[in-house]
Amino acid sequence: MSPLLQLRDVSKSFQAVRALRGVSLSLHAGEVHALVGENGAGKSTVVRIIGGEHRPDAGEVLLDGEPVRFSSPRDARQHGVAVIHQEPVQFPDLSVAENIFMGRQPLGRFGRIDRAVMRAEVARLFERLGVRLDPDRPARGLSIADQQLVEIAKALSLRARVLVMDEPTAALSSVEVERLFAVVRALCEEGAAVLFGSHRLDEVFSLCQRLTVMRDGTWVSTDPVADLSVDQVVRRMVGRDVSTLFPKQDVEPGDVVLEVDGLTRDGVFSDIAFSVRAGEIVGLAGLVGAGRSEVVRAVFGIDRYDAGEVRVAGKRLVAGSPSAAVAAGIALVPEDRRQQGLVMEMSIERNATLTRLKPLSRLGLLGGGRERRSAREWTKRLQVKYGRLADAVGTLSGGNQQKVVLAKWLATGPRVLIVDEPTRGIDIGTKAEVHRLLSRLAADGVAVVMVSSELPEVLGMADRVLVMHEGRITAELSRDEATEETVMFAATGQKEAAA
Amino acid sequence: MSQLKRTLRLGLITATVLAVSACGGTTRGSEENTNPAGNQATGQADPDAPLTEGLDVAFLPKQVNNPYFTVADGGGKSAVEEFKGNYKEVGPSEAGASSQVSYINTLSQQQTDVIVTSANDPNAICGALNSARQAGAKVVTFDSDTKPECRDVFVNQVTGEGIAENQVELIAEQIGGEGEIAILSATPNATNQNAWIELMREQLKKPEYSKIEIVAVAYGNDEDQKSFQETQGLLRSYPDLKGIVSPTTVGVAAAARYLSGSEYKGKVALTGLGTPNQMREFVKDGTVEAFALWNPADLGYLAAYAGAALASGQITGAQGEKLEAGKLGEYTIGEDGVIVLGPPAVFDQANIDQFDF
Amino acid sequence: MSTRPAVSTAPPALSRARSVHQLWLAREFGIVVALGLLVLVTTLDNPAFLSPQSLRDLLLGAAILVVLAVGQTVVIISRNIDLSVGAVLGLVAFATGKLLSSAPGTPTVVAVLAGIGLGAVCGVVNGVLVAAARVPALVITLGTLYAFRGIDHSWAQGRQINASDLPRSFLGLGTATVLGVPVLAVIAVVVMLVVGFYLRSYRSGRELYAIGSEPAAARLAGIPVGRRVFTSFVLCGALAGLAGVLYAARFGTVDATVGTGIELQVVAAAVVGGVAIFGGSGSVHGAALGALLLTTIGSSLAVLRINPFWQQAVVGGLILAAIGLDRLLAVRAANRLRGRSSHGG
Amino acid sequence: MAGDPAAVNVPAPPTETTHGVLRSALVRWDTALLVVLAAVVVVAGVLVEGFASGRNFQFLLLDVVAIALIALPLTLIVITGEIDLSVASTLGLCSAVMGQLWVAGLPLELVVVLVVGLGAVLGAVNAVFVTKFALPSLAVTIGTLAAYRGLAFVVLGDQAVADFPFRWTDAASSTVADGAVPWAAVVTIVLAVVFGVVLHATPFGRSLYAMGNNAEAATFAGIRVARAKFWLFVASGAVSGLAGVYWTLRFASARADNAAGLELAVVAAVLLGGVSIFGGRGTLLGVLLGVLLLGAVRNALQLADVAADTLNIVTGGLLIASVVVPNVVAMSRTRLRRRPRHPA
Repeated sequence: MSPLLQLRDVSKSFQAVRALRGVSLSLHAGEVHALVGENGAGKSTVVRIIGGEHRPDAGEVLLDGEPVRFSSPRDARQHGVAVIHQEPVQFPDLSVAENIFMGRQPLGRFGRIDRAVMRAEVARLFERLGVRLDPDRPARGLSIADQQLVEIAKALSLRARVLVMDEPTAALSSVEVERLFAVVRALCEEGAAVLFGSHRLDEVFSLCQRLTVMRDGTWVSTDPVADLSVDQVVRRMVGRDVSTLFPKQDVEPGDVVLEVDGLTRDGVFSDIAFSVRAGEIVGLAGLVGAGRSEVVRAVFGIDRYDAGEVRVAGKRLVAGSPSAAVAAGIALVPEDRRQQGLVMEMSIERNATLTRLKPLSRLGLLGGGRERRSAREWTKRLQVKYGRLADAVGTLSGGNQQKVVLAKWLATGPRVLIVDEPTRGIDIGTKAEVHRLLSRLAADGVAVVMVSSELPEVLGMADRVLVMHEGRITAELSRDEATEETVMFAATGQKEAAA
Repeated sequence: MSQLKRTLRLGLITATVLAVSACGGTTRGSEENTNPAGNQATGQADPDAPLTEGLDVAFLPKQVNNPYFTVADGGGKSAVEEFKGNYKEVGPSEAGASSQVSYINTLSQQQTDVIVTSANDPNAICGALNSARQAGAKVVTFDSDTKPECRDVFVNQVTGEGIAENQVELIAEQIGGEGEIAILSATPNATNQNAWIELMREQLKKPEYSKIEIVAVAYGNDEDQKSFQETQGLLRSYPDLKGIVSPTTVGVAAAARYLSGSEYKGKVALTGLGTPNQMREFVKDGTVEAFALWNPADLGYLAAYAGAALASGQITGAQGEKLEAGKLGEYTIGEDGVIVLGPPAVFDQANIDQFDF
Repeated sequence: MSTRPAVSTAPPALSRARSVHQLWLAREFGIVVALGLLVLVTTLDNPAFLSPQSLRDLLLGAAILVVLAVGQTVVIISRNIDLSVGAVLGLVAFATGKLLSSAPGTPTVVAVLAGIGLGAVCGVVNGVLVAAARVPALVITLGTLYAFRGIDHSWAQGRQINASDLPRSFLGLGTATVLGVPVLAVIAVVVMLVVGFYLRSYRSGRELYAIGSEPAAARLAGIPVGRRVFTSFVLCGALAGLAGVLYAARFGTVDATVGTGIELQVVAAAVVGGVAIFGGSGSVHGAALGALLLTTIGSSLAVLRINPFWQQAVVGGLILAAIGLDRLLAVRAANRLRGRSSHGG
Repeated sequence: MAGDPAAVNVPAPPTETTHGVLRSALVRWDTALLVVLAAVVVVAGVLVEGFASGRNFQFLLLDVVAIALIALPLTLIVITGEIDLSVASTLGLCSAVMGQLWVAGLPLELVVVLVVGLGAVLGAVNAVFVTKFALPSLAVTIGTLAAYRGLAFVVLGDQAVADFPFRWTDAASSTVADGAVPWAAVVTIVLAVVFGVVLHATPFGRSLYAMGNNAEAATFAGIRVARAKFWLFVASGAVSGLAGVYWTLRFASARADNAAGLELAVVAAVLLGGVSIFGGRGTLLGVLLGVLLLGAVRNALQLADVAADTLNIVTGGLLIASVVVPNVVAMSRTRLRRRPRHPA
C-alpha cells in the first residue's frame, strides 16, 4: 500500500545549524509510527515541517503520493494534517472551547457562531478523552497537562488523517496516557496515520508498530518495533555506548553547600527538601511539568515560595531575590535559553559580561576594554566558536549559545551551579563538552544541581538522583540504585518511594 | 548600599538644603518683580507726522483658527491695506498661556514694525514683548491686555462699565425687571470677564434693579461642551432661574443651543455677547430676544491704525494724545495708554440680518 | 493510583468557571454600582437630576463618547491603541459642516455616510501603517493625531460653521427624540449592540480577541493577523467619523478645534469599562458603561456645584482604580486556578 | 558542524536579521540625524531670513530646553520598555504648587527644592503602580496624566501666579556672558552628560538595555529590574518638576495648564531620536539630536511664516517617518537576504 504521508530526503537549516539532512520517512494509514531520538536529533523539525510551520530547504513532502508544500499550519490542517506540540501556545483569555475551535467555530444562521454546538462538540471530545474540564473556563491557569489535553482534543476535532504528536505524554499521568492510547488506536482503526515522538521507550513499544530513529539531524533506521530491543534503540539514538558518553569522574564530596528545606509553592510544588555537597552532581529527574524547573527557579529567587527555606553554606537566603542568590554564589543556567538565558539582540560580549557588570566597572564606570577582555577570556575557556564578539548572540548555534550562558555564569565563580536542561537542543559534540565541563567543575568543588529530561544524561552524570512527580520528590536514588526503570517508576508516580 | 541607608542619606541632604535655603531666601514682596526695562511711552509725539508706508504689521491672536479673531484680524487687514502696510497673521493653533512667546520672538527676529496681539496670559508674554520692543517693534494689545508696562497701547473693545450697563439692561427688560439670574462666563481668570462680572454686580445695586439677584456664576471655559453642561447644571440647580447672561461668544452660543433644544426654551431668558452669525438662528427661533457685541472687525481695524500711528511717531501712547483711525474717526488715548472702541452694538430680530461676522 | 479519576471530578472545574464568570460579571456590575451611587448622591442633593430632561441630557452627553469608546475597544482588544480618534472626529465634524453648508440640499443620510466614509479613510491610513509597516500603534496614531489635526486646521483656516449654516433636518438629528429618548443615544446604543454582537458571535470578531490574547498562538492558528488588525483600525476610524457627524449635529457650531484631547477620555472610558489595555479581554458594553460613567461624573459635578476642576482628577483616579482592580481580580483568579487541573494536583 | 566559524556568516532567520539590520541602521541613526540637522540648519540659514543669528539661536534653545530636560529620563525609561506619559502633567502640577507656595510666602529657594521633591514623589507614585503592582506603564501614566493635570487645576484653579521676582524670571532666559547660550541650556547639557554617562558607561545603564530587550533574561542574570525602573520613574518625576520650575520662571507665570500636551512633543522627540518604543535600543545623543531637529525645523518654518497647522503636520510626519523608514528598510533587506534561501 502507498504511504499516506511521506518525507523524501528533506533537509533544513537555521542560520548556523543544519537541523535536517536528507531525512526520509513514510507513514501508512492505520499505523502508529514512533519517531525517537535525543533532544536536538531533529524530531521537532520533522514535526514542524509536516505541520507546515517550516518549509524544507530541499527534498519534498508527499501526501497520498502527491507532492505538497504547506504554506502555513492552517494549510496543513486543511489537508488533514494536525500537530500536537510539546509546549502548546494558547489564548489565555479565551475559553477552552474557543481555544479548540478558534478560526473554525461551528456556525449557525447568518454565519454567526453557534456556541451550543461548539460546547456540545467539546463535551463529546472530552468525553472521548475522558477529560473533565469545563469548556467555558478560560485557558489561563491550565496546567501543562491540561494544555496538552486541550491540544489533543483540538487535533481530534480536526478529524485529521495524519496526526503528529510531539511528546504528547510528557506531562500526562499514566491513566491519561492509557486513555490517550485508546483514542490513538481508535483513530488508526478509522484509517488515520499517527507519528508519535516520545522519549518514553516503554510507551513506544506498547503503542507503535514501526519505529524510526534519528540522530544529529539524520535518519538512522526504521524497523518494525517487534524486531527491536530497548538497548538497540538507545544505542542507535546516542550512536555510542551509553557508559562512555557521560564522563563523570568520582570526587570525594565536601561539605554541604546548598540546603533546601520544606520548600513549598502552593499548587506548584510542596515540601521539597534536599542538600548538595561541594563536588557533588545531583540530578533532578522527572517528567515535564513535574515541577523541577519551578523548584530551581524558586531556589534562585525568580519565583517566591510560600513556605520553607534555602540555605547556602548554612546562611539563609533571602527569598525572591536573584541578585541575593548570585551574591551568595548561586548560578542558574535556565531551561529556556532564548527567553531566559540570553538577550538575543545583544552582542556576545554584552551577554557574556551581563552577570559581572559591577566587578568589571571601575569607579562605577565601565569601559577600558575590561568587558571585552573578560568576554574574550571566558569564551576562549569554553571554546565558543564565533565571528566577532560584537555579533548578536542570536547568530550563534544552539550549542555555542549555551556555552555563552555557561561562560557568563562560570565567570562569577559560583559555589552552586544549577543547570536546567543544560544540553537541550544542542549537538552531540558540544553536549559532550558540556558534560566534561560540568564534571570538571564538580571536581573543582562546585556543587552542581542538574535538571534534565534525558535519562541517560542524568544516569551518567549524577552522583545522586532526585525524582519529582507532580510537585513532590518521590524518590532519592543513589548512583547504583538509579536505573531507567527505577527513575521512570518514581517519575510517573506509579509507586511512591520507588527506592 | 541598603534601601534604608539610601533613603536616610537622601533625607539628610534634602533637610540640609531646606535649612540652608529657608533662611535668608527670596520671599514674596521682598523683591521688585517688574521689569525695569519695561518702560512707558518714550520719545516725543509728532501729531502731524504722516503714516509711514510699507510698515510690517503682524497680528498675533490668542489662537489662530478662532473665528472671533479671524474676523478681528480681517478688520486689521483692511486697515493695513488702507495705509499701504504689509499685513500678516501668525499664532499658535491652541490658546496656551506660553504658546504665543515663540511667535513674538519670531516676529522680533523678523524686524516686524508693529505687533498687534491679544494676550492669553497677562504675564507670560511680557518678557518676550519687551525684548521685541527693545528690538524696535511697537506693541499694541487688543481684546485682552497684558501688564501695561509690556505694551505701548491697549485697544479696549469697550469699557467694562459699557458692557455691564448694556448686559444688565438687556437681561432686565427680558425678565421683566425681577427674578434670579445666573452668569455663564468663560474661564475663572479671564481678566476682562471677571472685571465685567464685578461691574454687573455694581449695576444691580441700582434701585431699578433691586429685584434682580445673581444666584450663580458658572464657567464654561469657552468650550462648547463644558458651557453646555454648565448651562444644564445651572437650570437644574436653580429651578426658578429667570435668565442667563453669558458675556462670551462661545458660552452664549452653547447656552442658546441648549435652551432651544430643551423644555426651558422661551421660559428662561438668555443674553450676552455673541456674534450675529452664531446667534442668528436662535434669535429667529425666539430662544434669544437680543444680545450685544462690539464689531470685532472694527476692533482689529482700530488696533492696526494705533500700531501704525505708533510706528510713524504720530503717538507715543501717552494719555491725551489723539489718534486718527481711518473710517472710524478720531480717538483719544486714555490713562495707561488705553483706547476704547466704543459702546457695544445690540442685535435683535430687527437688525441681525444686516451683519455678517 | 486508582484514586486519580476521583480527584478529577467535574465540580471543581465547573465552580471554578462559574467564579471566573462571576469575576467578569462583578467587573461590569462594579461600574453600574458606581454609576448608581453617583446618581443617587447627586439626586439626593438635587432631585432635578433625575428629571426626564436631565436624563435626556445625560444620554445626549454620553452618546458621542460611547460611539468613540466602542471603536477604541475594538482596537485595544487586538493589542493596539488609536490616539488619533479625537483628530478624526474633529476633521469629520468640520468636513460634514462644510458639506452641508455648501450643499444644504444634501440629505442627512448622505452626510452621515460621507462622514463615516472619511473616518474610515483615516482608519485606513492608521491601519496600513500599523499592519503593513509593523510599527507600534501608539507611535503611529500619535503621529496621525498631529497630522489629521493639522489637516483639519489648515483646511478650516479659522472659519467656523454655525448652526444657522446647517439645514434644520440635520440639526434635528442632534435634538430629536423617539419616545423621549434622544436619537443620538439610540444611535450610540445600536452601534454598541451591533459591534458587541459582531465581536461576540463572529469568527473574525473572536479572532480579534485571539490576536490580543496571544499573537503567537494567533499566527499558529492561521489567523490573518495583519488583515484583522487593519480592519479593526478601519472600523475604529469609521466610528470616529460617525461620532464627528453626531458632534456636528449636536453642537451646530463647528471649528477646527473640535474634539481636541478627547482621545484621553475615550481611552479612559474603555479602561474604566474593563478593557485590558494589552488586549485579549473586555467588552464594548463595558466600555460604553465607562463612557456613561465619565459623562455622568461631569454633569453631576456641575449640578453639585463642585469645583469642576475636580473632574479631570477624578477621571485619572478612576483609571488607576480600574486597572488596579482588574489586576487584583486577575491575580485572585490566577491563584485560584494555579496548579489545579483536570487531574487534580 | 554547528561550531564551524564560517557558519556564523550564514544569514540569520527573519527576526535576527531584522534586529541586526535595525541595529546597524541605528548605529547610523545618530549620524543620519546629525546630517539632517546640519542640512536643516544650513538650508534655513541660507533661505530663511533671521534664522542664522545669535538671538534666534537663543530663542531656539530656550524653546527646546523644557523638552530636552524631560526627554533625558524618558529616554532611559523607554529603553527599559516602559513609558511615562504623565511628564507634562507633572510639570503642570509642580508649576501650580510652586505658585501656591510662593503666594504662601515661602522663600523661593525653598519653594524650588520642595517642587522638585514633589516631582520626585509624583514619579514615585507612577513607579509604585508600575513596579509594585506590575501594571502596564502606558495605562498607569495615562491615568496619572489626567490625575496630575486635574490636581494642578484643583490646586491653582485657573488663576495665574505671576509676581515672581524679576531677578529670577530674568535668569530663566538670561544667557552666558550675554551671548547666545542660555544658562538653562547649560544646565540641561550638564544633566544630559550625567544621564549619558549613567546610560552608556555604568552597569546600571547597561542593565537597562538588557531588561529592555528581554526583562526575563535580565532577571535571570540577577539584575533588579523592578528597582531600576522604580528609580527611573522617580528621576523622571523630579526632572519634570525641575522643568516645571524653569517653565514657570521663564513665562513668569505659574499656571495649572502650563505645558499641557507637551508629553506628545517629548515622546515624539525621543522616538525621532532613534529609541525603540519596544525598548532595548537608542542613545541619549540621538535623542538630543532629535529634540534639536524638531526645534530647528519648527523654528525655521515659523520664521518662514508657515502656519501652525502645517507645523503639526510636519511634526506628525517626522514622527511617523522616524519609525516607519527603518522598519521598511529592515524588512526589505530581510527579504533580499532571504530570497536565495528559497529556491521554490
